Amino acid sequence: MAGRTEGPARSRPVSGKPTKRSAASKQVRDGEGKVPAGTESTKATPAKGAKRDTTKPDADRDRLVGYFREMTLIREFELKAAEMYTRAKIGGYCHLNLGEESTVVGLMAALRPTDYIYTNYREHGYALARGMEPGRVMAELFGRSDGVSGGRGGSMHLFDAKRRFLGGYGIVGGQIPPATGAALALTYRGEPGPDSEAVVCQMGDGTTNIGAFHESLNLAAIWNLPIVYVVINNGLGMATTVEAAAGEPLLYKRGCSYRIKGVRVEGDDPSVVHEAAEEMLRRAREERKPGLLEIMTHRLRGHSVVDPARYRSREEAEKLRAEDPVPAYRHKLVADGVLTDEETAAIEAESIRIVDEAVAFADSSPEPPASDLFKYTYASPVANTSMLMPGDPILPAGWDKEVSR
Amino acid sequence: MAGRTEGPARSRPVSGKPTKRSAASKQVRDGEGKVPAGTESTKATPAKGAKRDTTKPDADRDRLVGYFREMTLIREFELKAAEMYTRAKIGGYCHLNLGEESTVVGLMAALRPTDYIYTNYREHGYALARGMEPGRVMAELFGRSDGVSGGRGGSMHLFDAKRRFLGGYGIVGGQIPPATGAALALTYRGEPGPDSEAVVCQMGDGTTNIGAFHESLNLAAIWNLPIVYVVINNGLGMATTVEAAAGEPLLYKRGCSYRIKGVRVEGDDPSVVHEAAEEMLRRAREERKPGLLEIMTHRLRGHSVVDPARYRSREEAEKLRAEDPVPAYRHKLVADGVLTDEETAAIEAESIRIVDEAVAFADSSPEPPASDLFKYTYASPVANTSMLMPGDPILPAGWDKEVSR
Amino acid sequence: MSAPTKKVPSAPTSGNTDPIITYRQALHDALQAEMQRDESVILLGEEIGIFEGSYKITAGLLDEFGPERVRDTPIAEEGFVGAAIGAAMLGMRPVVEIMTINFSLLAIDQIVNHAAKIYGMFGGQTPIPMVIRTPGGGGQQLAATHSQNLEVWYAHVPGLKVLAPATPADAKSMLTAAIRDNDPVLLLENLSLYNTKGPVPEHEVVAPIGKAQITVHGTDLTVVGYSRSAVIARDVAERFAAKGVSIEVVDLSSLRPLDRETICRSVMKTGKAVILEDDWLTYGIGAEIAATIAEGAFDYLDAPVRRVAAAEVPLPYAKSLERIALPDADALIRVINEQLDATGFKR
Amino acid sequence: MSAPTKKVPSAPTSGNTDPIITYRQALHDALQAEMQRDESVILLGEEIGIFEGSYKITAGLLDEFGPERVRDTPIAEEGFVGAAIGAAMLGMRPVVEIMTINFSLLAIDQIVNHAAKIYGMFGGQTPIPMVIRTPGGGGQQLAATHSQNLEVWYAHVPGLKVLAPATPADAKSMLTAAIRDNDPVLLLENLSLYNTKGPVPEHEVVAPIGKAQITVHGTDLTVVGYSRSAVIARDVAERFAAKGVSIEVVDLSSLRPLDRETICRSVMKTGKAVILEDDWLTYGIGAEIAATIAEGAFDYLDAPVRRVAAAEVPLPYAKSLERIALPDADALIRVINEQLDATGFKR
Ligand SMILES: Cc1ncc(C[n+]2csc(CCOP(=O)(O)OP(=O)(O)O)c2C)c(N)n1
Ligand SMILES: Cc1ncc(C[n+]2csc(CCOP(=O)(O)OP(=O)(O)O)c2C)c(N)n1
Ligand SMILES: [Mg+2]
Ligand SMILES: [Mg+2]
Repeated sequence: MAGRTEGPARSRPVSGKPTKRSAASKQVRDGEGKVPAGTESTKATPAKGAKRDTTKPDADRDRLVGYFREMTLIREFELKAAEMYTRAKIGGYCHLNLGEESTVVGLMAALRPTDYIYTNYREHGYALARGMEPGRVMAELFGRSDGVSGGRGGSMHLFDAKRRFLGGYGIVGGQIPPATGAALALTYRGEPGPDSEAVVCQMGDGTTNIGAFHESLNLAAIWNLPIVYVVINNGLGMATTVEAAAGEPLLYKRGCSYRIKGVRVEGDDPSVVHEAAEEMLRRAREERKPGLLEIMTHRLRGHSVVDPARYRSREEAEKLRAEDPVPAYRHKLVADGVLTDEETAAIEAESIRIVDEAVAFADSSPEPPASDLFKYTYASPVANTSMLMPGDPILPAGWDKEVSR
Repeated sequence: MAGRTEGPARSRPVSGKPTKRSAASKQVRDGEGKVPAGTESTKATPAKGAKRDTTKPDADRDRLVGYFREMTLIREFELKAAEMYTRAKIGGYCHLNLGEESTVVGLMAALRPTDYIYTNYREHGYALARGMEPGRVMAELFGRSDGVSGGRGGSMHLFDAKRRFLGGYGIVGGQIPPATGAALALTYRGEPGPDSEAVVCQMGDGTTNIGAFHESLNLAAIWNLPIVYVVINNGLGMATTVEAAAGEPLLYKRGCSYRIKGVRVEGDDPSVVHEAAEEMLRRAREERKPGLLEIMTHRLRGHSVVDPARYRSREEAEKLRAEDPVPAYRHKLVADGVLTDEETAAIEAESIRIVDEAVAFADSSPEPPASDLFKYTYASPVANTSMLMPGDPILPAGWDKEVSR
Repeated sequence: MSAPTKKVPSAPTSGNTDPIITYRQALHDALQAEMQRDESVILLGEEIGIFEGSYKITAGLLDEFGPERVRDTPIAEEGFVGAAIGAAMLGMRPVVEIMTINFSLLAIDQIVNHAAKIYGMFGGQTPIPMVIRTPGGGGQQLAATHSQNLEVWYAHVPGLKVLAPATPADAKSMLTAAIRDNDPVLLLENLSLYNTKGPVPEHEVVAPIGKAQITVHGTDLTVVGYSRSAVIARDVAERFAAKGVSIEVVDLSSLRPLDRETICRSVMKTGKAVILEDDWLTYGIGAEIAATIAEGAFDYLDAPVRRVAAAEVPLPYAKSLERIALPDADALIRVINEQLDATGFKR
Repeated sequence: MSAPTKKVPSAPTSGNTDPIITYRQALHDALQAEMQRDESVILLGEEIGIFEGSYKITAGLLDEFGPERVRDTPIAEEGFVGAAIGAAMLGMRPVVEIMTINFSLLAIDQIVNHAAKIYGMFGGQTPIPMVIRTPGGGGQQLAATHSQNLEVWYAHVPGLKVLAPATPADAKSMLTAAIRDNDPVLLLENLSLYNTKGPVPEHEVVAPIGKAQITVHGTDLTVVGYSRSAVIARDVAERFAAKGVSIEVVDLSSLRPLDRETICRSVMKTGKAVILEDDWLTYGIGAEIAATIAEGAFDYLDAPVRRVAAAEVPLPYAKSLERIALPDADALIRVINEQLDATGFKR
């Protein structure tokens, strides 16, 4: 069932406008978001002696191969994460992108290094596609100090300030107001234009029913914010269907209450997603028009790794397996002569290697030291901040003897 | 500026379907909502020797006269409330329906005694139109024990279980989820049909921007609840315009996100409002279809009695005065030969009398006794409920001597 | 969604012939019995039907009572909790499940500004007979936003009642009492207790609301706890008993109302008190307990009341940090020993 | 919307040449000065522009700084408070006005699950330099939902800082400090203090965060308060001074962090403590203060710490009931006298 990918030792987002990059990155201030390492668009070296349709322009081919490489890396990473959870290397909640790979890759390909993204807790794939080292992502899942959030966030809370990946959030809808505020901040930075920055706010279908969705989209509309709200429609909350949860189940139409344009696309072809997202981002950048993009996709397994999804019928389960976008995309590329079977196999083998390395890296990373417990409670240290451990007296023994600090 | 009305010693809601009343009231259970006293449709005795267009059918004429009587009573009541606030008889916040009288009266005329209504804090007129005694409403504003909420709620929190007036609420949007839940409860009571009960949830224009609006309308849609959400669009939150606050300023269209039908009507003619509300209520009763009714109206003064509304230009202020629906409706009825000037004058004089009586009643009503302070904290008394007064020791003196209760 | 729960000792069964079931099963049984008994009892919550609840408390109830009485809601805490309030105003008895107490923050305006106010603010015209079931608790590696113990917020609010059962038997009898009570009751469950087992009477038991319980009788020192901490306290008391130290355990059971008298009477007898709580130390539940003891049993205290609570940090995901940030039996034992030593207790 | 505020004594001016201004003006001046000083400071809130704020703190700022930096929001507390968080993540320094603390419940998920968590949960990658200004307080006949004092909820949460200025001078210096701090700070204002007057330095003063203040020095008894209650405490102390009783007043100033040492040192000196607080007694701010004193100054206490707090009811609108439900100077005086008598204090 798993796809397999060749690729660099770290996952790379595909850029729709590589040429714009340097220009865009000029705008960036205070260290944040300088062009992330490994975000230049990738050139796959053709495997020797493979037969191929040479009519395809190279750049275009590279893009398709890049998508496939991303998708297979995410697929391998998620399968491994599931395995690591059962081996108790990962704890808490763990939600996977299995079945959503093409959606994730297509969407992330439309972001520039200078754009910002907020996501929900089902975000491993987005992090990888944003160029975070698989090893550091896995280390976060393991709760280790080399994790992208220092081991403090875990699977649901990946973050990378440098890459402008402003977090996975576990409270449903919780990411929407902050993402909206990030877009508000951009309006103080500069004028709209083809090189300006924008924000992407990812969320699930079930999330469109919560108040924060309404309040935030309304703010984006009246303030003309450069943000694209992306609804990943995998058909379910946990087991609740979109139809059962939403008065208007055509979720892209829900922009109507704010005069926000909505678009729906199928998620199985990354090119289609990439293009739709890019156009929405263009409107945000150049016209300061918020957008609502709905992407139809599949959740191949349960809501989280511990959910056996018994509520699904055998038929549904089989239908889902048939719809798996990763093998489908592999077949498409081979059929279109973009890649040979040998090349896809090589790419897949490479993904496995990357993920195995990621696990090895995570495993070797130390747990955060006890001495760091209070390190990140406040950014500005002030007097009398409580650093008591369970059972400590509220004031240190003999405090009343010393003179007051 | 004030209208003047003739009428009974207590305000009376006008019913569009007096004949339905007894039928509808049959359904009523557990004491609640038995047909409120004084809700039969009123017959105004023609003033002697007034010239009048005798072609108008009597019932229809009575309806129009009833509207006018209601409107003038509300007008007089609100003017008096403003005066009483400046005389410190009323404290806290006090929001008036001045300019909204025709809207209030038209809407309330569409409700049956068996229907339920929830409102915001700008609700004096709704209470009067629902048949609450003006004296008991004024007593609530005065914080007296004969007030409709026992003096505990004040201006923003009028309530009358018997009349199914389920409260004025001060938290913007706070009334929307409970109103929706009341409609949910109705679905357990009986089948849809012309005689079934429904809920009306009133709110202001600014309230459509809060999360509770979104969550609640969505619930009403997916659960097919018999409820009509009524947006009283007076153009402003406090000083913020609808256009500045709402991405879709045509508020009736905001049902689109739930496939809820929206309708907008002008509020200055009570007949128009009555008819629109009745149709929405019919759909709710017979088809269990929630509706969104937007009524365009005016707020003649500031947001609350202490707001001088300096943010309004002289022109706006004058335009508003010109649009005052109460004198306009008086002129219309006289022009149409429904009432003579003498009759309108008599009706107006009567309203003043009613309101003066209300003030006298409120003034003579005692303040709630100190002994009642803890009376309504809990409906089911349980052990160890705190009834300590400020400064009391946490346990009564000598408690440790007695044996444990 | 349900994560593995940390091991917590189960209730003592000695000399009890009642069937041994889990805390989870006890909650389920109470819901089932009350729904069978009273048609006006309905369940509302996210994923409580088809999914059978994030923690499976409602398993099977959809099949037995149907989708109208076991109602799956969209993700809209403020909406459906508020809807429960309105339904209660019309005579229904809704039992709402909020998946975890962390998500109750989305509904807190409806809970505190509406459910807790409507009866009093409108002069007693309409009671709000509703129950909010929600689990708190850390220790599951759910990280900062999914591991909080915020019960003190609700316990502070007049108009609400807050119950915190520690055992399966209490879970059943308190949920039954909550459903029959005419006020809004928040029933605090705990992620780490769902799998714990104990004897639970099959027949109906309705717990008294507002009473603390002495779950272990002792004379040397009082330990006060509730929910998970009351279970740990009982276990620790038994360990000390083996060493000849007689510890009395007060299980608050009801956080609001608070049974000050039972707490103070125990300390008047023992002269020493330690509080174990899962929430953050400062302004936590233990602050009120300590203040209550310090005032009510002032003349009887041999040593200052001590609190064992969580370190004041957004709880980290990493096991290494989570473990040390949360109070446990070892910390309680250490502090009890410090108390005994400070008062020159002879062993 | 602003209701008449109950009379509260103003700050002492003796021997101070600073201009006398209101608490309201002091807040306004701090906002104005910080906005002039730092472009990244923006204001967000309902009706803060055209309407000049429900309590007129922002009067004139729209004209001076324009609609982008003084931004009127729709009625959407969760939305705009959350938006401030996101803006802070990108380097802005938003100051949000929530019209009253009662409405903060609509935004509390963003405040507690996001603003307070983002810095720590993501391993210190992005600070959240934002301020939430909001008034609490009863006594204005605003009834149950508009008269609450819920600061203890926020004070309980690690990741937040909570300041509660009592005087115009503190209002200005604490708001200035809050705006320059890199963490989310909740600045608790008070409806009944806005019109109070006191001397306020024209030059910039940045208050230390996390420190309590001894506002009246004394030796016989310690009164602890904050915000409005600290003002009343000071006034009462002066009245007792006239009668030869030397009362020390501790103004907490910062509810989180809490300056336990200053509180305990005072009680070590006086041996007696009374706490005055506007919130509900059980699980209120005073509970932590009493617990702190009872542990930290155990050996020095001559009598149990007493608390003067609000009666535990949804606050009624009726003046007759509201008045008796709220703590005031008379209740404080009564309890102080009880304390003095209980300890055989000679007058
Ligand atoms: C406010 C809140 N309520 C409930 C939950 C529990 N919960 C976590 S994920 C989820 C379903 C979300 O569905 P959707 O938005 O479609 O995202 P998906 O998981 O399908 O990607 C729920 C109910 C939560 N985390 N936060
Ligand atoms: C949650 C909440 N936020 C803010 C307020 C303060 N407030 C009271 S009324 C009001 C304006 C409401 O405007 P609208 O909904 O149009 O009703 P109107 O007053 O015009 O009838 C505001 C902001 C509140 N009471 N509750
Ligand atoms: Mg989904
Ligand atoms: Mg309005």
